[in-house]
Amino acid sequence: MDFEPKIVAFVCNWCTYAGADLTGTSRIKYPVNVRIVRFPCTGRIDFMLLLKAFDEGADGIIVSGCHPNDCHYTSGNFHARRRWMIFRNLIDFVGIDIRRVAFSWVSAAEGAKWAEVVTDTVGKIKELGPYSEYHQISKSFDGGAK
Amino acid sequence: MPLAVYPGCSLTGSSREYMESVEQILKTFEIPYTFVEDWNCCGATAAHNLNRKVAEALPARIIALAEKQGADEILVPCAACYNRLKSSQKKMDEDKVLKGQLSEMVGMPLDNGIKILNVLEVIEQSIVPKLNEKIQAPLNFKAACYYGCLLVRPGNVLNFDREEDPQSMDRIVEILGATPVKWSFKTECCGAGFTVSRTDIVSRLSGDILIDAVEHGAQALIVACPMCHANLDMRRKDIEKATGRKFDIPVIYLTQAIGMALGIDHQKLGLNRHFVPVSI
Amino acid sequence: MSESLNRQPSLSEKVAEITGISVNKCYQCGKCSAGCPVANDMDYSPSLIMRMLQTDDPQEEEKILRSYSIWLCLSCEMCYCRCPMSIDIPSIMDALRQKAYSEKKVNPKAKKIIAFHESFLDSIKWTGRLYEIGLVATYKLKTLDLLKDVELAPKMYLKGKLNILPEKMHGLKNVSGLFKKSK
Amino acid sequence: MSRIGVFICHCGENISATVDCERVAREASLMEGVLYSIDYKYMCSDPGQNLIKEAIKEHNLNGVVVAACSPRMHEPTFRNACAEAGLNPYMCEIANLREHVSWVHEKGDATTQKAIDLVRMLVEKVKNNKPLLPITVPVTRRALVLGGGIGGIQASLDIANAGHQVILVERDPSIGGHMSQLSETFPTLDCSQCILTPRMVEVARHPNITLITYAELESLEGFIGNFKAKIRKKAKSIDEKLCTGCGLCTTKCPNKKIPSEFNEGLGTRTAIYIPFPQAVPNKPVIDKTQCTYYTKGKCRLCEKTCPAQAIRLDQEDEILEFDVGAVVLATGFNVKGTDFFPEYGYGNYQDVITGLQFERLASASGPTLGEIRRPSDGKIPEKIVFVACAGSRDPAKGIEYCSKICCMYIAKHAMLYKHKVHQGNAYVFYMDIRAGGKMYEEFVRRAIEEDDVKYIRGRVSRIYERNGKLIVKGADTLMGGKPIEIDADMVVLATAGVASPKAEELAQKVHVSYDQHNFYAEAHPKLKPVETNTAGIFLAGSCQAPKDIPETVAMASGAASKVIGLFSNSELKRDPSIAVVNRMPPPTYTTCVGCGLCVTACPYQAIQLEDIKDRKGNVVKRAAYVNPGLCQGCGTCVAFCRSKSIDIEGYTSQQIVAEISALLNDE
Ligand SMILES: Cc1cc2nc3c(=O)[nH]c(=O)nc-3n(C[C@H](O)[C@H](O)[C@H](O)COP(=O)(O)OP(=O)(O)OC[C@H]3O[C@@H](n4cnc5c(N)ncnc54)[C@H](O)[C@@H]3O)c2cc1C
Ligand SMILES: Cc1cc2nc3c(=O)[nH]c(=O)nc-3n(C[C@H](O)[C@H](O)[C@H](O)COP(=O)(O)OP(=O)(O)OC[C@H]3O[C@@H](n4cnc5c(N)ncnc54)[C@H](O)[C@@H]3O)c2cc1C
Ligand code: SF4
Ligand code: SF4
Ligand code: SF4
Ligand code: SF4
Ligand code: SF4
Ligand code: SF4
Ligand code: SF4
Ligand code: SF4
Repeated sequence: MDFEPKIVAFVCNWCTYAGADLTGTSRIKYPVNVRIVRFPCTGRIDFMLLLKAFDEGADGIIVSGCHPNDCHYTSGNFHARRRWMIFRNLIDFVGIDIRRVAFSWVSAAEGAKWAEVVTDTVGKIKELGPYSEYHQISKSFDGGAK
Repeated sequence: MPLAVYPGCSLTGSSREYMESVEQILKTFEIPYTFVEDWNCCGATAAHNLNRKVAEALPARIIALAEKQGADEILVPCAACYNRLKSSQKKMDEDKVLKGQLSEMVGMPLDNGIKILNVLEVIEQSIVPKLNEKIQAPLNFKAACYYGCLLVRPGNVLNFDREEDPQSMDRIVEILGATPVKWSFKTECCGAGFTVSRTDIVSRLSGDILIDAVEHGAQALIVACPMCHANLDMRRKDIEKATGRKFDIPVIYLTQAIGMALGIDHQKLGLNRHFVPVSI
Repeated sequence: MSESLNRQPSLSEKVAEITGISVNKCYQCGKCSAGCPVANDMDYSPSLIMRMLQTDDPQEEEKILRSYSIWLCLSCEMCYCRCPMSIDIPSIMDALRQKAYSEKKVNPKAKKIIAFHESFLDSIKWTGRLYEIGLVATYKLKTLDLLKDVELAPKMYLKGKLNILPEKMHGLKNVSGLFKKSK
Repeated sequence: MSRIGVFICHCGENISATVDCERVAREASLMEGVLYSIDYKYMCSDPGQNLIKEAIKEHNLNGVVVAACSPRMHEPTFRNACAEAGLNPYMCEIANLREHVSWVHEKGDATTQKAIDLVRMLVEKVKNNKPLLPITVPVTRRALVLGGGIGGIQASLDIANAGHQVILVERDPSIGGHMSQLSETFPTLDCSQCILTPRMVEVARHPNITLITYAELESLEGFIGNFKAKIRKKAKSIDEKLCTGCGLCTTKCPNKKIPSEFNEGLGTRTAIYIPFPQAVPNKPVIDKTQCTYYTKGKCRLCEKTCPAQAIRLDQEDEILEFDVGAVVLATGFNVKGTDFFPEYGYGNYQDVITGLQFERLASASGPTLGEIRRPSDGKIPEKIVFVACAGSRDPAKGIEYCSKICCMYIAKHAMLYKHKVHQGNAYVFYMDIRAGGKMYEEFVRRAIEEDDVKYIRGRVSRIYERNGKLIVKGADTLMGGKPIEIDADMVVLATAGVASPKAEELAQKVHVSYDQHNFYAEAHPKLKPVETNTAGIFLAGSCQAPKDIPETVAMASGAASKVIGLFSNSELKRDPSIAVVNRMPPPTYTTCVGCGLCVTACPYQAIQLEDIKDRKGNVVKRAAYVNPGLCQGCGTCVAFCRSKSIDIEGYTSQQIVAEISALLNDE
């Protein structure tokens, strides 16, 4: 059977969630593999939640919010972006495959873009295969933490 | 380390009185100096008009020579040379690859850290503080300080004085006893390097400068650039022809003016070499 | 599509490559032309040259290279100093002149100006410094303007402003070498 | 124990055509904690809603998941239904089976599986939900308006006319702002004073407005609905109650040569002065920096002269305190001087003036009584040059933005000049004419076509004086950049409109953001133009960016209506989705270590560190406190907190982790 990756999307309520709604109202199709978790703002997205998702068996993650300057909360997505830079290094450092985390901006008017982001990510993760290495890595840093 | 002096071509040729007066005042104020040995021409406008690399290489060689002599500071009295040297230095600062290439071309190491000073900076630094006590014969005329282009522009390369209404020369002239006039052509171009090839343009532009100076009551023009001097002094006949006006206003190098106030013999200052007699 | 991919770099792109200056920043305010001491003598004013560069039109580019304007520019830096967008026109003019010169597209009216520059550079090449009599002699040969300034030289000589013989320098080879290396 | 009900909607066939709704309902009923599960054709219809209400009552449900369309569509509908059935509305969650499933995927097993996953995810979330109550904050129905230009005047009048108290604070001795300095106004050329003065008077007389002039904000504390403002009322050195405004004192003051601010330095005033005849209040102040008594210790002439014995030379600044519920910033703008521009003479030439100075020359109340006379010798200029964008749109020496109002006032100035000096010549050097507004383009065209103002497209390179004329060197770019020289008698520079002096200081005091030019930042450039990032603080007029009078007034009324809206209830209800720090009462338990990271992260300044004391009053630790009035629930603080001590109600880590686990462990 073909590998069907599990992808979790962390999106903000104001832009990307609404954008994904528009994908629906426009009846644009995309792969079924993605599940959306709604956040008030990308600024809320704690990157430990990313680890949690991988830990629970996600093969890929999408993080998406408003375009810079359009953030409903004025600076939330800048925080997300800045923290993303730090976490990127951190994720890299602990050995997580950065290619498995897609970061994008999808506005409430970009229904088609959302479909594109999902399609691209699913395609990419399919190529990468199941994220089976994660548990080995996580064991190693659980050990380190203790 | 003694100050290195780069005379440049004009100051050993058609503008030698400028060099003579520079040396006179350096001596009077006991500022030790040596010439940059075996110096070459800076390339002036001609080089950067026709050949980019040469335009950078010629000043680079001068900088390298001065550094080889161990100097930390180099005085460049000619405004045109000063402008070329500063601009090359800045380019090398911004482009390390270029610096490497130029160092190789001139066959000398190039640190590019030397401080390039124009005559006003040296005067402000080392002479102004002691100037008052040495003045013997205060100047007693109205002077229009003419800075021209190359001493003040472009501001982001040279930035030592207000671009549009520079003051440093006026301040010095005031100490000498003269009255600097407020006038409008302090930084207009005199025609610069077109003195031979487009004498008509030089006559027109230099003429405008003379007119404005005279109309603001100036009795002498004070300059710090051999090109300006050449155009305003040696080209006086052409200017008079072009403007249909007679001008007897002399054009004096700032260093000559200082020398005059110090009571130095006019001959020693090279004032006798001017085409327009200095009789004030 | 392929046409735009394969197209020759425009003159403005070449200028940008040499000088690092983008003409796109120019918003055609005309302030450079307003303050340029020789704008009235030019065939195209400095701001018009900037506009012509912006068009990326080969015909306009040809006109620029063959213009008198680029040779008339005195490098007085007035335009640069006042341009609200800080565009270094004098450097652009340098690049244009060098291009026109190397491509032999020099405006015939600019012959004298170029002759002077050439004579000047020759003098440096042969003596390392500016040898004024040599310069004037070469210039006159190049322009055949034999009568120009005949009365000036004797007067200069009398005032002690002319060296009859060129000054000697040791590193002449080194200096002449710079010209070869930068060919 | 969770007692959850799950309600699956078909949406006609919108959902059921691709998702097997019955199977979803079946699977849901097997989920742990789910007591009741059903599918139905139209959940949002009345029968659908009743289904939910009855189930809640019948099964005593303590959680509800509706699997239907986007929560952005019907979340309020279903939460209301729950509330009506007696369940806390925040115990209801929506699974989006339509926009995120049926409309974007093909019919099939995987699609139904996804629907089941989403339902499970929300079931797990609801298990972790807590009943929440809307937050209420009391509202003090009194507004503070800072700045008494036309913006502040309009906002004050609107709020006061709606029946609320207004404290209007003006820095200068009189209200009126820049509009009081203008001669006539575009695009109608009506007299500025004539339309402004009645409003100034109305402000002073309005029973709901407390006008405090010659005063500034000292400090502002608190949050929306509950600010505490301290106002420093500078000593005017007169007793305002006794003073009748007769002006006798000003005629006797020996210091007569002080440049008048109102006349932009083109006229003079005395040390004790009323800034202009129509000033409100029409009573003098003593300028302590200029008065001989304050600088040298003697004089007191005014004191002797005053028939009302109103002079108080020993008066001191007063600090006044007010509770206010909202603040309107209307502190306006400023214009650059002529010394801003080196090539235009560093301010050396008397006859090179600013646009605002020209207004004073053209104003009937001005130093020349409305005749256009040049400052140097009082001659009527025969040739006048207006220079547009003198400092604006100039990254090299000025500012990069367009000042917006100058194109229009230049056209106005040129017209006024031509109307007054018929034989005169008016030239305008411009780059672009920006006349976007009702009747604006027509106004500019009138200047060109009817009044023969010569517009030349090009920037001026230089201005210098020769033989009593100002030589203006420009270029005509429509003629290929041809240099143009005009020997003018007077030059008017349309200098840049910039932020009011010390604007950034005020912004810091009240915690609103400002841009790199010190103009105040609106909360959203399109949709929240009068709000700031700080709830309860609003913007009116040119403190936000240069703007003309109509725009200023529109914005002021907008800000006022926001304030009136806020004041329409005595309490403020807010969505309870806000941050809380995990604290438990006493002795206080919290994992917060007081690091303050959240304080710096919060874009709304909603978090403070506060001391936690034991019963004896000793400080035991410092911990974060979220002000529910300010928090907007963005959650940025949560992501920043390393000790996981702060969380967002409705989006707690626990809830989200539960969702993630439920999603991924479907087997
Ligand atoms: C030369 C010129 C001509 C113009 N002509 C026209 C025209 O014809 N038509 C037109 O529609 N518009 C015109 N305008 C624009 C008009 O002036 C403005 O739109 C208007 O003045 C803006 O009003 P405001 O209340 O926002 O600001 P302002 O008029 O600047 O008023 C702000 C007030 O706040 C006060 N203040 C500042 N800081 C503080 C503080 N910290 N605390 C308390 N008070 C403070 C100031 O003292 C001032 O009284 C012109 C502008 C200029 C410069
Ligand atoms: C091509 C274009 C691009 C634009 N781009 C931007 C941009 O990038 N940024 C920007 O800020 N602005 C932009 N705008 C401007 C923006 O569209 C308008 O500012 C905005 O739409 C104005 O909103 P409105 O509510 O005033 O009018 P409208 O959007 O016109 O809404 C009026 C509504 O009233 C209804 N209506 C009309 N008559 C009646 C009646 N008698 N009874 C009941 N209802 C009626 C109409 O059906 C309509 O729904 C753009 C405009 C255009 C044309
Ligand atoms: S001054 Fe600068 S921006 Fe203006 S036209 Fe000239 S080059 Fe362009
Ligand atoms: S540098 Fe050249 S183009 Fe620029 S102002 Fe001077 S002469 Fe004109
Ligand atoms: S609740 Fe939503 S999905 Fe269900 S019928 Fe109504 S609109 Fe359609
Ligand atoms: S202070 Fe006295 S003199 Fe002055 S205006 Fe008031 S009442 Fe008149
Ligand atoms: S005390 Fe001051 S204000 Fe009063 S008259 Fe004297 S100088 Fe003027
Ligand atoms: S409004 Fe007109 S004059 Fe003012 S800055 Fe903008 S374009 Fe220039
Ligand atoms: S949720 Fe946002 S607004 Fe509220 S305290 Fe946290 S960071 Fe500030
Ligand atoms: S809530 Fe967290 S981030 Fe804020 S002060 Fe406490 S420990 Fe620090």
